[in-house]
Amino acid sequence: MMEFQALFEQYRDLITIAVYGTAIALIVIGLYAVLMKKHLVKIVIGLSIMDAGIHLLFVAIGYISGGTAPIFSPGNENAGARMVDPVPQALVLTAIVIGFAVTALALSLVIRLYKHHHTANIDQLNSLKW
Amino acid sequence: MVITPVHYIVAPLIAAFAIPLLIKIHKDAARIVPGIVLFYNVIVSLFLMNHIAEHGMISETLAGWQAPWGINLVVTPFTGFLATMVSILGFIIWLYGYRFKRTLKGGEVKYYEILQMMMIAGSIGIIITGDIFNMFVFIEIVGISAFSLTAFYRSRDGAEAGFKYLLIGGFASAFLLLGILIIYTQTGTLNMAQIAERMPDVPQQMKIVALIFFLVALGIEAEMFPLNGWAPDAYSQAPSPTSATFAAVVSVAGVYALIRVVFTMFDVEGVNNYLMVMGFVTMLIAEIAAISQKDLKRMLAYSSVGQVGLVLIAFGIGSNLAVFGALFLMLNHGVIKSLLFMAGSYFIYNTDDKKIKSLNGIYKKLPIVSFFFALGALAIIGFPPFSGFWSKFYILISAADEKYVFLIIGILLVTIIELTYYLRVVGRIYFAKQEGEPASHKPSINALVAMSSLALFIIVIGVYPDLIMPHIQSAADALLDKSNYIQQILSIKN
Amino acid sequence: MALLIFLIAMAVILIAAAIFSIMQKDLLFAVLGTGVVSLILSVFFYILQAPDVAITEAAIGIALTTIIFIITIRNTTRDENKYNDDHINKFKNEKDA
Amino acid sequence: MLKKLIVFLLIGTLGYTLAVTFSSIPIGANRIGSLDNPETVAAYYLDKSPNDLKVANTITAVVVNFRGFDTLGEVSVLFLAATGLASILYRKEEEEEEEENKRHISHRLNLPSSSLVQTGAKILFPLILLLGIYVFIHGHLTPGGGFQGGAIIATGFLLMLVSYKGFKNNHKIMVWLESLAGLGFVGVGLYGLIRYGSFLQNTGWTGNLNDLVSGGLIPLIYIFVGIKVATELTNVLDILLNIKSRRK
Amino acid sequence: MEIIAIILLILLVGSMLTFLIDSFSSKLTGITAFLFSLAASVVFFTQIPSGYQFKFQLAGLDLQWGLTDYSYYFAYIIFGMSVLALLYSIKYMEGKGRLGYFYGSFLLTILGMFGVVISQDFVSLFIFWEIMTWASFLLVIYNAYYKVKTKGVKYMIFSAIGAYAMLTAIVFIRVHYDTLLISEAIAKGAFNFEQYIYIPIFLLLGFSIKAAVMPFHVWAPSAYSKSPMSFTTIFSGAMSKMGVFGIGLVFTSIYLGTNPENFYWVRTILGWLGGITAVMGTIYALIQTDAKKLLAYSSVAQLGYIVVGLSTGTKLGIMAALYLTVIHAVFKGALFMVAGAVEKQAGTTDMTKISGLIRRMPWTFLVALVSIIALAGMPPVGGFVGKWLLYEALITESNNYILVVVVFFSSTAAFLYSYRFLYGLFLGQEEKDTKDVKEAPITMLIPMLILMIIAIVSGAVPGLIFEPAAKAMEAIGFQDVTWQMSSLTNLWGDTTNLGLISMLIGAVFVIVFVFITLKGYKNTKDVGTKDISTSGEIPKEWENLSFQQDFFQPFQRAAAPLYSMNMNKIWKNLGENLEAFFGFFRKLYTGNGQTYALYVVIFLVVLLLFKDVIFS
Repeated sequence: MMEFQALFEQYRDLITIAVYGTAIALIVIGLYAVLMKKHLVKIVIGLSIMDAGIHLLFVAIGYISGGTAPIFSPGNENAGARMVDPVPQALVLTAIVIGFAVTALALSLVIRLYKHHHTANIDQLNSLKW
Repeated sequence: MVITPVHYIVAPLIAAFAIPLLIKIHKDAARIVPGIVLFYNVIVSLFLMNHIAEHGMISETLAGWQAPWGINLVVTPFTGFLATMVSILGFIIWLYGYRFKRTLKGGEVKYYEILQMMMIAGSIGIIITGDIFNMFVFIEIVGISAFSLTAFYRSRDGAEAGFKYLLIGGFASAFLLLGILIIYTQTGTLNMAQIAERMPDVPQQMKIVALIFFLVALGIEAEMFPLNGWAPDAYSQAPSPTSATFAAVVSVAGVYALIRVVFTMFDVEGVNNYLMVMGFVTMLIAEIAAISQKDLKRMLAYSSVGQVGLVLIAFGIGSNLAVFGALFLMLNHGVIKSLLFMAGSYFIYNTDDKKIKSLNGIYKKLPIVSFFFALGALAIIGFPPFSGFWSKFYILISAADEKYVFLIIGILLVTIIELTYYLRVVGRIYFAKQEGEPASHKPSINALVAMSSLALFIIVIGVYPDLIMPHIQSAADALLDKSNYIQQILSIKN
Repeated sequence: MALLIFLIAMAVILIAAAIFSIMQKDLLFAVLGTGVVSLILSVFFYILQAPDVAITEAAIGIALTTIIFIITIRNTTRDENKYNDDHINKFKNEKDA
Repeated sequence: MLKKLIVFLLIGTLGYTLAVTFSSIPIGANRIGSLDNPETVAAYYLDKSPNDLKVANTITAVVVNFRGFDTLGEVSVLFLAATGLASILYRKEEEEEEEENKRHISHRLNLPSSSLVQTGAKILFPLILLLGIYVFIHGHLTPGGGFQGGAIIATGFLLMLVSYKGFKNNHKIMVWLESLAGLGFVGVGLYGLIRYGSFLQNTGWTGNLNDLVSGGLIPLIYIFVGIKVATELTNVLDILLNIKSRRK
Repeated sequence: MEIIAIILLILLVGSMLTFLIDSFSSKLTGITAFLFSLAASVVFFTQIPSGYQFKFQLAGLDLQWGLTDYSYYFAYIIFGMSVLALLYSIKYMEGKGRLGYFYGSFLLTILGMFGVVISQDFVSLFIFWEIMTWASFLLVIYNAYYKVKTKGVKYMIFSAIGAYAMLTAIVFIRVHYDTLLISEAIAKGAFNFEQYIYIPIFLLLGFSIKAAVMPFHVWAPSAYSKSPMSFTTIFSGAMSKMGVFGIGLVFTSIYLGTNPENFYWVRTILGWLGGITAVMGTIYALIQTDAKKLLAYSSVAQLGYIVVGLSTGTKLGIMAALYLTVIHAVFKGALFMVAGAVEKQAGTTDMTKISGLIRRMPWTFLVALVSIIALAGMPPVGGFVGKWLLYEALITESNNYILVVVVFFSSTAAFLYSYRFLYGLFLGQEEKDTKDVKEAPITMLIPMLILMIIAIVSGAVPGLIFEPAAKAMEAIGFQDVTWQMSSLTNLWGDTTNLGLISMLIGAVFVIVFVFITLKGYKNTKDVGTKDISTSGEIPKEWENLSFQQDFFQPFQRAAAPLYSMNMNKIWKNLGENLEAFFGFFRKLYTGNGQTYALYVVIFLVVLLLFKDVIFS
């Protein structure tokens, strides 16, 4: 991983663009799926892709040039100053688990809906309106 | 201090984890234990309110790390007031639902009661936490419980409403995360007091983008138009005690989150006007939509959204008096809308149909429930001498202080719309020609106790508002005194 | 340098996989696409010095999320353009036979 | 088509705004500040984790101790999701039995499983279980911890559930484990509250950095979290796999 | 405990008690309600002197209750009418359902009205005003809902518009003048139409809706005629006077300012509104076939006179208004009681269905006769005095001659419907199916007779009413109203001996009426009203051939353009269009989750795009 740190120093802008671009692209793609796709499963896929993009954004922001993973493994006990930000990682950890919970619940609702309305098209699920 | 704020969260969690075991010992445990826990929360509330009245605000450190470093739970007069209100209403709703859910099989009761209890506990968590990410976690707790409860009845279109709720709720959590992320990068902290302290140094552009993400995310929780598409569906499809909880507890927590973020964390100009305008639009559209509803619970749902709009208007005006009015209205809304949902639920239970037109002459079947419904309707419109009047009156006074003539006229015109549809329903209940069979489901004693306590509150506070006003006043002061909040939290040492 | 190319390639594949998974009409493959997204994402996390997150994403994103998606698809429809359950009946008939 | 255009415009604008916003938050910049006089939480955590808590993996320290309350909330989210899932997909037992009797076929999802797969699963299952347990026991030393370990264990159960038709979780044990793990977590928190006056507070005794037995109560909590997560996730999978989905 | 609170408590407890008693014995409810109202009146008249005040704090506001001579004057009307109406109700309501509900709401309404007159600050005024409104709403919808569904709600909507207009004014008075006390606000000139002109306008709107002034009168006829008659007595007699009370309390004071001519336009507008109300009310009353409806429109017209009187702003004019207030309550109360008695005994008040009740209900007829004379403003009964004062005020003091013509036209037209009412119900041929109608029970007759006597006495000795009215006028600032038992001094110092005029003209009319009555009583030939066998046509069963059909056909043709200008229709169209318009916005909730998600994103993007505009 030292290799990456060196690389990052060298191509900081490029890597920034690549990582941010990927994260924002994921958010946007997920959003597109949620807004345009008619199939419920696709919508849930969109939500989870959107979440993934946000998680990537979190981790990317926590990265510090030249930092190592925030683990004081043997031989690395006093490297606190050279470590990446642990807080966003901890938050993402929480967010991933919560995201999974939401996805699971969403899918169970999809299954229920399918049993109840016999359709997986969101446009046909409008018995409640106005 | 024997009782600390963390008891609010820990007691329901212990109960939730233990209920699957306890249910093996006694099959009614799932029903009773949440009641005990919620009652315990009421005791906690009263104890804490008493404590802060004597010793000032509490900022409890968790895991032994003091405020900016660890998560802290804050009980100020403001959060304490809301937490007390939510826990008392939560307990009353449990009391109401205790036998109502008797028809369900054992397993379902377990799920229902756990989710319901955790929804209330999560709402209290949103209110008392002092940490923005912790607030996110609690919002998710409330959200997950709410999605599941919305889809609880399989005979209704609950799953559809639940899915919509979840979809919009998913957006809310995504945007909330983005907002938290931006704020974290700029301030390097997650504690709301410290964020507020460091906010002046944040670049304006960043601040505003973060604020917008917060506004949208929490606007979804606070049912602000046009982010509230989920609300009528969810309210109308959920089991009735849950609908009452949505109105009395969850929306209060949502509004609290929005207000805490806007008033304490950020210091951006123009947000007050934003709240006022969006609150007005919310109220207007919701009440307009309510007027031609055919489904009773859906009508009540739109009415709830409208009330929240009025609360937002009052917060948007932003003066001490307006905040006072807003808090008073939140309290009234919680109480009155719970009563309406509870009474409405018995109508539905007796007619097997949620349509308003099937309420014709139900007065003869359910005289007491009808009386409560009529009382609630008059109170929520704001007729004196019921409690709803005072909150509306103070909001109007505060608007007048700021010379918002058109706002006042707008609010009152919307009230007339509100009055129209509520009185149509009341008229039907009492005076339409009755059809069909006599009552098959009389209200059970616990439901009556729950409803009468709410009705008593409405009347007593309506006649003698001084009983509650000092508490609300100190709550409003506490909310507006931002520097004191920051200072207190960051200076409390172990 | 090789790492840089690898990184860029990863980013491209990630976006491609995401687009694939929302464009693919066969939902099973779409779900597998999200699995790929999660996989590459965990590599990203690893590169960005977040091994904990990488492991979590690997365990939850790749394995568990994918499997619950697959279960859902088996319980609903597999073809994105077919919203009703014709094909499930077919599937069932095959199985019953 | 118009909708598509609007959506493209919307997400384009959103993406653009996000890009503009984040472009002024450069990756790699040190926002932590000095560790000696910490201004940010991150610096404080990096300072306290090895020195006070003696926990090598700072993330574990953050997740379990500094922000342990979040984790408690997160575990409850998972628990609530499992509960909600069960309530959504719940079926009355009689109904289920009746259907079972009528149809005589189990409709649980059967991915194609040959004996090869079954044998492989049988061999892999204990290994995966072991791996999971290892991951969460070493949560405070190496990357990984309760969530990761729990998820890995759940994957092992998933493997068994998928490859063996007749494989049934022992529900009783699962329920007990689930409840006790959750209660254990809360119990440890309450111990802190009663003993030291702060919920989830760690013990004074923390051992040495990088020892297996170090960090006070943190490994214990992570074990509870691991068991809890594993059981909840298995529960979720079990419910989903057991859907009798096909309509009549 | 303050004595004033005790009175309110008596009424409140009475209301609850009657509500509860209904479930044990529905017979007792009426008596209980009557006794409670009697108790309240007795306590009030014996224990509370004029000038009484009671200050306290509620909800952080300084509130003040008390009684001036002015409010005492209205309290007479309220308690007098309430006690009589409740006595009347005992028999009238017998056999109808939900008596507890009826009497409970009745007592609450009384409480509300009493509260309005004792309020000396705007907040309590508004609170009691609203209590009065919703309690009376409960009574308006008492009769089967499905018929009055729109009517009841219409009443409530108009009341609410009025009440909220008041509320708006109140909150602005508090802001601009920093007071909530009525007297202080007046002293600070809050109603001067000078600085914050919307305050008096909103307040006036609130009061005039309750007084059913054009164009907000549309709620009144249906609400009056659809509620139980014993309540309409109060409704039209006392409650609509609360609007008059308010206008008098708050607005007459502005005429006393240094230069009253400044507000000439206000007075003109108010006067014309009153005048138009009087004319329209009268014209609509003419074409009604239902006696209750006729009386209801007539009430609207009478309130128009009162408003005209108030608008003059002179001593005589206000005296006229106050006098008419009482006398209208008296004779209209009596007439509604008559209508109620007829309804109770004959089953309907439709004038095309019944006639010739004079032989069956002679006492009722007597009351109706005297009251109608009062209504038409003929001597010797009290109505005449009021009208005379009004004309005199208009002619001598405010020189508003066109208005005089308008009022005069409307009073003349009032003769027509008065005649129709009398003739339609009591005179004329007797219907076959009303043969066995009996006289009203004694407890219904007593209040009617009492009211009749008051009407006669007040005509003969108008000073009985002048005395409290003059005191009341002093309380609102009109000093030196000179009056004697039968005369009153006008602006120029001319003394009008009303008693004498009244007697003289009265003598003539009495003779005429006695003649008519005798003629009506004497039955010449027993032919049913629908018997037209002599004309050679064979009428169909459903054809209503009663002479009451198209009674004033020629007149109707003449006034056709006026009828087409139907305020009711305008309001109805407005309401329907509004609802359709609302329906459009409702469609925003399409029911599609994806659309909702789209809204969220659109909202987010709009905020992001305009972030610099919204958040500076």
